[in-house]
Amino acid sequence: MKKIVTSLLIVAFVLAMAGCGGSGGTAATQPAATSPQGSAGTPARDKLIVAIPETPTYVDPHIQATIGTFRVVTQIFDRLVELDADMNLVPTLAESWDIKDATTTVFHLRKGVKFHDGNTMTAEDVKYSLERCIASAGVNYNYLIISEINVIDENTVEIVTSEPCSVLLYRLTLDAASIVSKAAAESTSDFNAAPVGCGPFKFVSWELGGDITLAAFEDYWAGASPIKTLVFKTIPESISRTVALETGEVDIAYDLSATDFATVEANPKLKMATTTSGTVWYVGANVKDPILSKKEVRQAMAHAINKQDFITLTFNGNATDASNTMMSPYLMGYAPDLVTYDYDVEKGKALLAEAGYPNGFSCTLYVQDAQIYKDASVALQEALRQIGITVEIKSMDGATFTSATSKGEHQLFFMSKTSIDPDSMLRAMYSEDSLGASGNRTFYVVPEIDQMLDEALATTDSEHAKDLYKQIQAIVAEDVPLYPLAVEYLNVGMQSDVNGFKLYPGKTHYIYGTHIGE
Amino acid sequence: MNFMTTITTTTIVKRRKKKSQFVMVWERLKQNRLAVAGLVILSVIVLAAIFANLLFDYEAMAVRQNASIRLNPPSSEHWLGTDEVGRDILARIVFGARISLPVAFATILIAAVIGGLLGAIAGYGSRTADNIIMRIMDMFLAIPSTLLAIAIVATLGSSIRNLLIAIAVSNIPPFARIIRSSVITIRNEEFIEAAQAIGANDRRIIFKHILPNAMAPMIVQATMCIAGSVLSIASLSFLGLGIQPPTPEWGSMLSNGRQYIRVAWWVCTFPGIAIMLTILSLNLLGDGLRDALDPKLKN
Amino acid sequence: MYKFILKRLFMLIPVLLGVSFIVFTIMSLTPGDPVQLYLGDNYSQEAHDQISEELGLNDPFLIRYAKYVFNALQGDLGNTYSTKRPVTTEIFARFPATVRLAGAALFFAIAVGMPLGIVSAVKQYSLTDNASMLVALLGVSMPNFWLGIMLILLLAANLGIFPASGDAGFKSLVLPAITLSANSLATITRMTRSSMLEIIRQDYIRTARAKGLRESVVVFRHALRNAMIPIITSAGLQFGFALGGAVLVETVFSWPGIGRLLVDAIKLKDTPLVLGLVLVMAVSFTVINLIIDILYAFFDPRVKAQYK
Amino acid sequence: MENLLEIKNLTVEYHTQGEIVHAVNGLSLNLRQGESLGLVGETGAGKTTTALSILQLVADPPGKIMGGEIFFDGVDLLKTKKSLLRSVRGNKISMIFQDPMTSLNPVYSVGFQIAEVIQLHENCSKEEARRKAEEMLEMVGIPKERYEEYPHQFSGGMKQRVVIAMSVACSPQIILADEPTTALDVTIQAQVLELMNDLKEKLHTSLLLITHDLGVVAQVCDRVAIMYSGEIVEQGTIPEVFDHPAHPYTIGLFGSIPTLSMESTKLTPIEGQMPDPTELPAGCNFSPRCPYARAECHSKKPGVTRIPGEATHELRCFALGWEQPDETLMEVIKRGR
Repeated sequence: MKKIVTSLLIVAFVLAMAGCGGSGGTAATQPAATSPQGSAGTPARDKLIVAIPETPTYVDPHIQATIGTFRVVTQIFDRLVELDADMNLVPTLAESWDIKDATTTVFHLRKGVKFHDGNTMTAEDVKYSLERCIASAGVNYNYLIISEINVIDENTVEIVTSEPCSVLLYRLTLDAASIVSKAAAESTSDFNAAPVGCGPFKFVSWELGGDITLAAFEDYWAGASPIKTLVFKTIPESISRTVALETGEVDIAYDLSATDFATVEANPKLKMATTTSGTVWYVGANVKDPILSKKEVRQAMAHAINKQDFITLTFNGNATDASNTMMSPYLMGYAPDLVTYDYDVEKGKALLAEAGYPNGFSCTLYVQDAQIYKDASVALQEALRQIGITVEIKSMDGATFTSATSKGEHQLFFMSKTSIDPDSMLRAMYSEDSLGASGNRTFYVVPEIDQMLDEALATTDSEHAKDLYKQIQAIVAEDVPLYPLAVEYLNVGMQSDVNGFKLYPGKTHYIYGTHIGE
Repeated sequence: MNFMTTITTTTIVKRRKKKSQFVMVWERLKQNRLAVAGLVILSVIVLAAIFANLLFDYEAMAVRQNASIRLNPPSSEHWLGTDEVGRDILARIVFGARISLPVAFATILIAAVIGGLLGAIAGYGSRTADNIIMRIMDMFLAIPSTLLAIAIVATLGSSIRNLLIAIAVSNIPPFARIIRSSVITIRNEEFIEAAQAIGANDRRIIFKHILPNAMAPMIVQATMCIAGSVLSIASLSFLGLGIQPPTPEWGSMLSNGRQYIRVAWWVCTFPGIAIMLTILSLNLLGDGLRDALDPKLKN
Repeated sequence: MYKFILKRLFMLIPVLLGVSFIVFTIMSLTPGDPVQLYLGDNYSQEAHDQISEELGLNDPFLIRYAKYVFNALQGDLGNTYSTKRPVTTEIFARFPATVRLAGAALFFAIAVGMPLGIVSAVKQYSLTDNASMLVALLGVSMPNFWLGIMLILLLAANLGIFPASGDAGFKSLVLPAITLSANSLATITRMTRSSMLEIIRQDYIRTARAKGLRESVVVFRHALRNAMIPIITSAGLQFGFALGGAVLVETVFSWPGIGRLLVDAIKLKDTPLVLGLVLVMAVSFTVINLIIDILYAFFDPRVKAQYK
Repeated sequence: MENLLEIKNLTVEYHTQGEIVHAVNGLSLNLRQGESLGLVGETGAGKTTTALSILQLVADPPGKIMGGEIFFDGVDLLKTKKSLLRSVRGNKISMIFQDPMTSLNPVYSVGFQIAEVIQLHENCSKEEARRKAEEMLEMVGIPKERYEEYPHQFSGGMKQRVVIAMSVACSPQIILADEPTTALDVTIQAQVLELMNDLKEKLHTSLLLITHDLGVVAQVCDRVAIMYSGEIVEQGTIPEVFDHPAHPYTIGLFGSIPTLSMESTKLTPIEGQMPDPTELPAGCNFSPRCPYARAECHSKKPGVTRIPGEATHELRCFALGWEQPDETLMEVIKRGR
C-alpha cells in the first residue's frame, strides 16, 4: 500500500511541476532541445523531424484523398497553382493563366522545371497527371467537371470544363491535382513505391508503419530547401507528440491536444503556431426522420446548445464559434449571423412543444470513436437533455460511421467538413448532388439551393457569386438541417529554433520555407 | 515429511469432520491475511457500489456537466477532483463500480456456465465430442483474447450487452479446459467407478459427483477471470470500444482522462487506481480461495 | 522427435482453416463498408460500385471464403484494402518490431521474475518473499496502458531519459518493454515461486540434500530444472500474448507493431489484412506452443520419452 | 565397542497453523560401529523425524529441532558448521528413503545421480566418478549399461537399488535406512534386504534400520529400539526384546502380529490410537491405551530403567518397579514369546 501512495505522490509532484510550465521539468530536456539529432558537431541542423498523427496510406497523390497522405505528398509534388497561408492564389508550376472563356482556362507553365528524376516538366506531364487523377475513383470527385485537357505547346496547357467553374483554380491547388512525372509513372507498375514529382522534397524511403524520409531536391525551381532531410514520424497519441516535442525527439508536431497548449507555450524551448482552419464541426439531423423533419425540432435543438460551453468542453476553448454557417471565415461569401440561435432552453422547449413534443423524445447520435467525437457527443447529449431530448450515443469506427451515415441509418450525427472553396463546402453539405457518401448526410434537399449553387459556380462575377452564397446561407441557417458548432483551430508545436514554418488552413502544411536557426 | 502430512491430515479430518465444507474453507480463508485484505477491499467497493445512490446524487454529480468547474483539482468539495466536463470523479468512480463489477461478474458467469458445460461434455462424453469441442476451443485460444473481443465488439457494435458477449466468449476456452481436465481426472477415480457400478446414470454422475468436485478449480478460475474481465472492459474502453457515455465506466474515464493527464493528473490517476484496487483485491481473494479450497496446493 | 514436430505442424492446418473461417465470418458480419476505406472520404456511387465488383465483394460469402483459401494456399493473402499493398508485405514490415518488443519484454520478465521467484520460494515468508509477491500482485493488477502512460509521464516527459514513442533503437525499446513485461514479470515470478515451493518439498530434493550438496546446487541443479515446466509454460503463453495482444502498449507507445495494425485493420474493416494478421498470430502462437513442448523434452526426459 | 552415533535428549516439534506437534520427545539412542539397530514403531511414532534429525533434513518450516545433542565421531552435529555437516551427509552418514519412486530426481540419469555424490565427496574427476558409479551399479546388480537411463525407466525395486548404490557409494560409516522396503512388493523386499545385508557385511557399516516390520528387524538387526509417540519405550538386543518383551506396548505389538508358533487363533491388536501429538498426555504416553496403567502412569512420565539380569535391555515403564506388581503383566513378561 505504501508503495502506491509513494508513487502517487511522485506522479502528483511531477505533474505539478509539468503544470507549472516546467521550471524544473524542462531543465532536464535542455540538452535534447538544443540538438535533438545529436549532431552536436555541426553548426546548423538540416534534418527536420515532423510528428504526424496519422500514417499516410500512400505516397502516390492520385489514389486516395486522405489528410494523412496529403500531408506528406504535398512536399513531394507541386501543383499548377497554390494557395498561400493567407489563402491567396499564387502561381506555382503555372507561371500565369488566362481565362479564355467561361469554360476554358489556359495555363502558361514555368520553364525548365525539373522532376526529381532529372526530366523537365512539360505540358504532357500536366495533361497526364490530371487525367490520371480524373481516372482515379478515390480522388476525382472535384475534377469530374473537367472535360478536356489540351496540350497547346510544350509549356502551355488548356483546361476545359463541361460547365462554367469559378472555383477550378482553387481545386487545382489541392493535392489530388499534383503533377507527377509521366515518364516515371508510366515506366513503373508501382509508382507508390518510388514517386517522382517536382516538389521541394524527393522521396527517399518509407518503412511501413515507421518513418517516411524525404530529402531536399537540390534542383527545385524555387531554390533548394535548407532542410536537407525531412522525416515524417507517425505518433498517433497527441500526448506522445507533445512529449516527443519536449524531449526533442521531433522538431515539429502537428495537431497537439488543446490541453497541452499552455504547457508548450510556457516551455522556453518550444513554441506554438495556431490558425483558424477550414474545418467546421457540426451536428447534423437526418431530415428523413419523421421527428427531425420538423424544422421547429431542429431549431429547438439549436437553442439548447451553448456553443461557448461546447467549445470549452470539446476543444478546451481553442476553436471559434461557427456562427451558424458551414462557411469558415476566410471563404469567399462568408456571411455570419444571418439567422442566430441564442442559447435559450425555454425557447427550445417551447419550440419542441410547438412541434408536438412537449415531453421531448429519444434519438440516436452517431459519432466516431475518437476523442473529439466522444467529448462532443457527451456535451451534446447533456445539452439536448435540458430540453427533454434523450440522446443515445452510438460510437463506431470511422468506416462504419461513414457507411452508416451515408445510408441514413442515423438520426443525429456529429462530423466535420474541411473545405477551401465555398462551392465544395456548400455543395457537399446541402446539395442533392452529394446525397449520402459524398457529404450530404442530412438528406436535406432544396432545389432552389442547387440552382443557386450552379449559378454561383458558373458566374464570373464574384460579387454575384458572393450574393448567391449569402442567400443560400440564409436559407440553411433558417432550416438548420445541420447546426455548425465550431471552427477548429489548426495548431503545430515546434522547437523554438524552427523558423519560417507556416500553417496552411487546408491542413497540409508546406515544409518548404522552414529552416532551423536564424 | 510424509510422516507429518499423515499426522496432520488425519488429525484435522478427525477433529473437523462435523463442520461443512463451506465452514472449513471459510476458516482457512480467514487465516490468510492477504485474502482477508482482498475481501475487505472488495467489500468496500461492492458496498459503495450498492449504496452509491445514498452517497451521491447520480444526476447532479456523475452526469450533469458543468463547464465552470471542469478539471478542478481534488478539494474538500470534490475529493478526487472533477473531470473534463466538470463531473465529480469520486462519484463517477463509485457509479463506475456499478458497471464494471456486474458486467465482469456476468461475463464470467456466462463464460463459466458455457465453458463449464462444454468442458464437462468434452471430458465426460465421447471421444468425438471431446475432439470437436476441444479443437474449436484451440482455435479460439489461438486468437489473442483481447483481439477476439475487439473483433466481436467491432462486429456487434459497442454496447454493454455486446461488450458482455465479447468478453464472455473470449473467456470460454479456459473454463472449458479447466473443467475438462478436472472431469477427466475425477472421472477416472474410483468413486466414479463405484457410482457407475451401482447404476447411477451419466447425468447423476455429472451433477452429483463430477461437478461438485470440479468446483474448486472453477471458483478459483472464476475469481481470477473476473479480475481479467474488469481489465478487458477497461482495455476495450481505452480503445474506444467500451461502454457508451454518459455512463460512468472506469476504462472510459481512464481513456478520456488520458489526454488531460499532464494538466489534471487526477482525472486519469484515480480511475486507474480504482481498477488496480479491484483487480488486486480479486487476485488476493482468488489466491486465498485457491489455498483454502485445496489445502494440498498450498505452498 | 522430428515426427512429433511434423505431426504438430500438420495439425496446424485445421486450426488455421478454422481460425480463418471464424475471422472471415466475423468480418463479413461487421457493418461498415470496405469500399469507403478503399476510396477515402469522398467518392461517387459509380466508383463505389466499380470497386465493390473489383474486390469481389458482391460474391456470396462461401465463394469469397473459398477463393480466399485457394489463394492463401498458394501463399497469396491478397492485398490490403487500405494501402493496396500485399498483405504479407504489410505484415512482415511490422512483425519484426513486435517480435523485438515481445522478446525484450519476455527477456526482462524472465531475467527479473525468475530470480525473484526463486528467492521467494527458497526464503519463503521472508521480507524478500513478501515484497516480491506484493510487487507481483501489483504487476498483475495494473492496467498496462495506465502503467505506460505513467512511465511516459515520469521517465519521458518529465525526466527526458527515454523517448516516449516510436521504434528507434534500444532506448526507445526500454519503456514499452518494461510496460509490456509488467504482467508477465508478475506471472513468471508467481509461477516460479509456487513451482519451486512445490518441487523443493519433493523427496528427491531431500535426497539431494542428504548427499551433502550445497544449498545452491540443490536449488539450481535439482529443483529448478524440475520446476521449469510450469515456468516455461507460463513464459511461453506470455510471449504468445505479447506477440498478438500488445495492442494497448503498442498504441500508447506508438510502436509500429502488428497489434496496433490489427486493431486499425479491424476498425477499418480491412478484411484481408485482419485475416492475414490473425493467421500470422495463430501460427506464431502454435509455433510457440510447439517450442514450449520441445523445451519440455529438453528439461524432462519423461516428456521426451513420450515424443518418440 | 565405541558409540559411533550418540543421540541425547532429542526433541523435535512441528509448528503448523498455530499448533505444535510434538514429534520426538527427549529421545536418546546409541549406535555402535558395525552394529545394526532396528527402530520400530507405528506410523507417526517419530521414527523418520529422528533419522532426518541426524542429518538435519527435517523440513524447516514447519519442523524445528528444539533441543538435544547428536554426537557423531565426538562432534555434535546439531551445533557444527554447515560445511562440516555437508561433508558428513552422503559421505559418512547416508540415508535411504522410504519411497524409491520419489527419492530419485526424475530429470537426471541414475548414473549421474550416483556419480554426483562421489564427485562431491571424493574429490575426483568426472570420469573417475563415472567409473566408480558404474561399479556401484554393478554392485547392486544393475548392468552398468543402464548408467544413462532415467528413473522413469526403472521399476520400484531397481530404483531402490539405485538409491542404495547412491548411499553406499562413498563407503559411509552409517546408513540410515528409512523403511527401505515398505514401498516394494514382497519378493523385491527380500532381495533388497539381502542386498543391504551383504553390503553391510562387506563395508562394515553401521545401520539404523527404520521399520514397522518386526520380521525385517529380526532378519537384519543386532539390536532393536521400540518407539512410541516420540520416545523409545524399550530397547535391547534382538533376543532380549524379542524373547522377553517387557513394555506393555511392545507386548501388544507382538500380540498383533501373527507367528507360526502361535497357539491362539486370534490376533490381539492394541486398543485405541496413538495420542494426538499436539496434546500429549500428562503421564506416560502409552497410559491411555495401557491395560495395566495405574494412577501413577497417568500423572507422571516414567524414566528409563534397565531390566535386572539383562545386559542391555532397557525400558520406559513404571510396572517393573511397582511394589505390588501387576500379576498378569508379570506373567506375560515371564512367559515371553
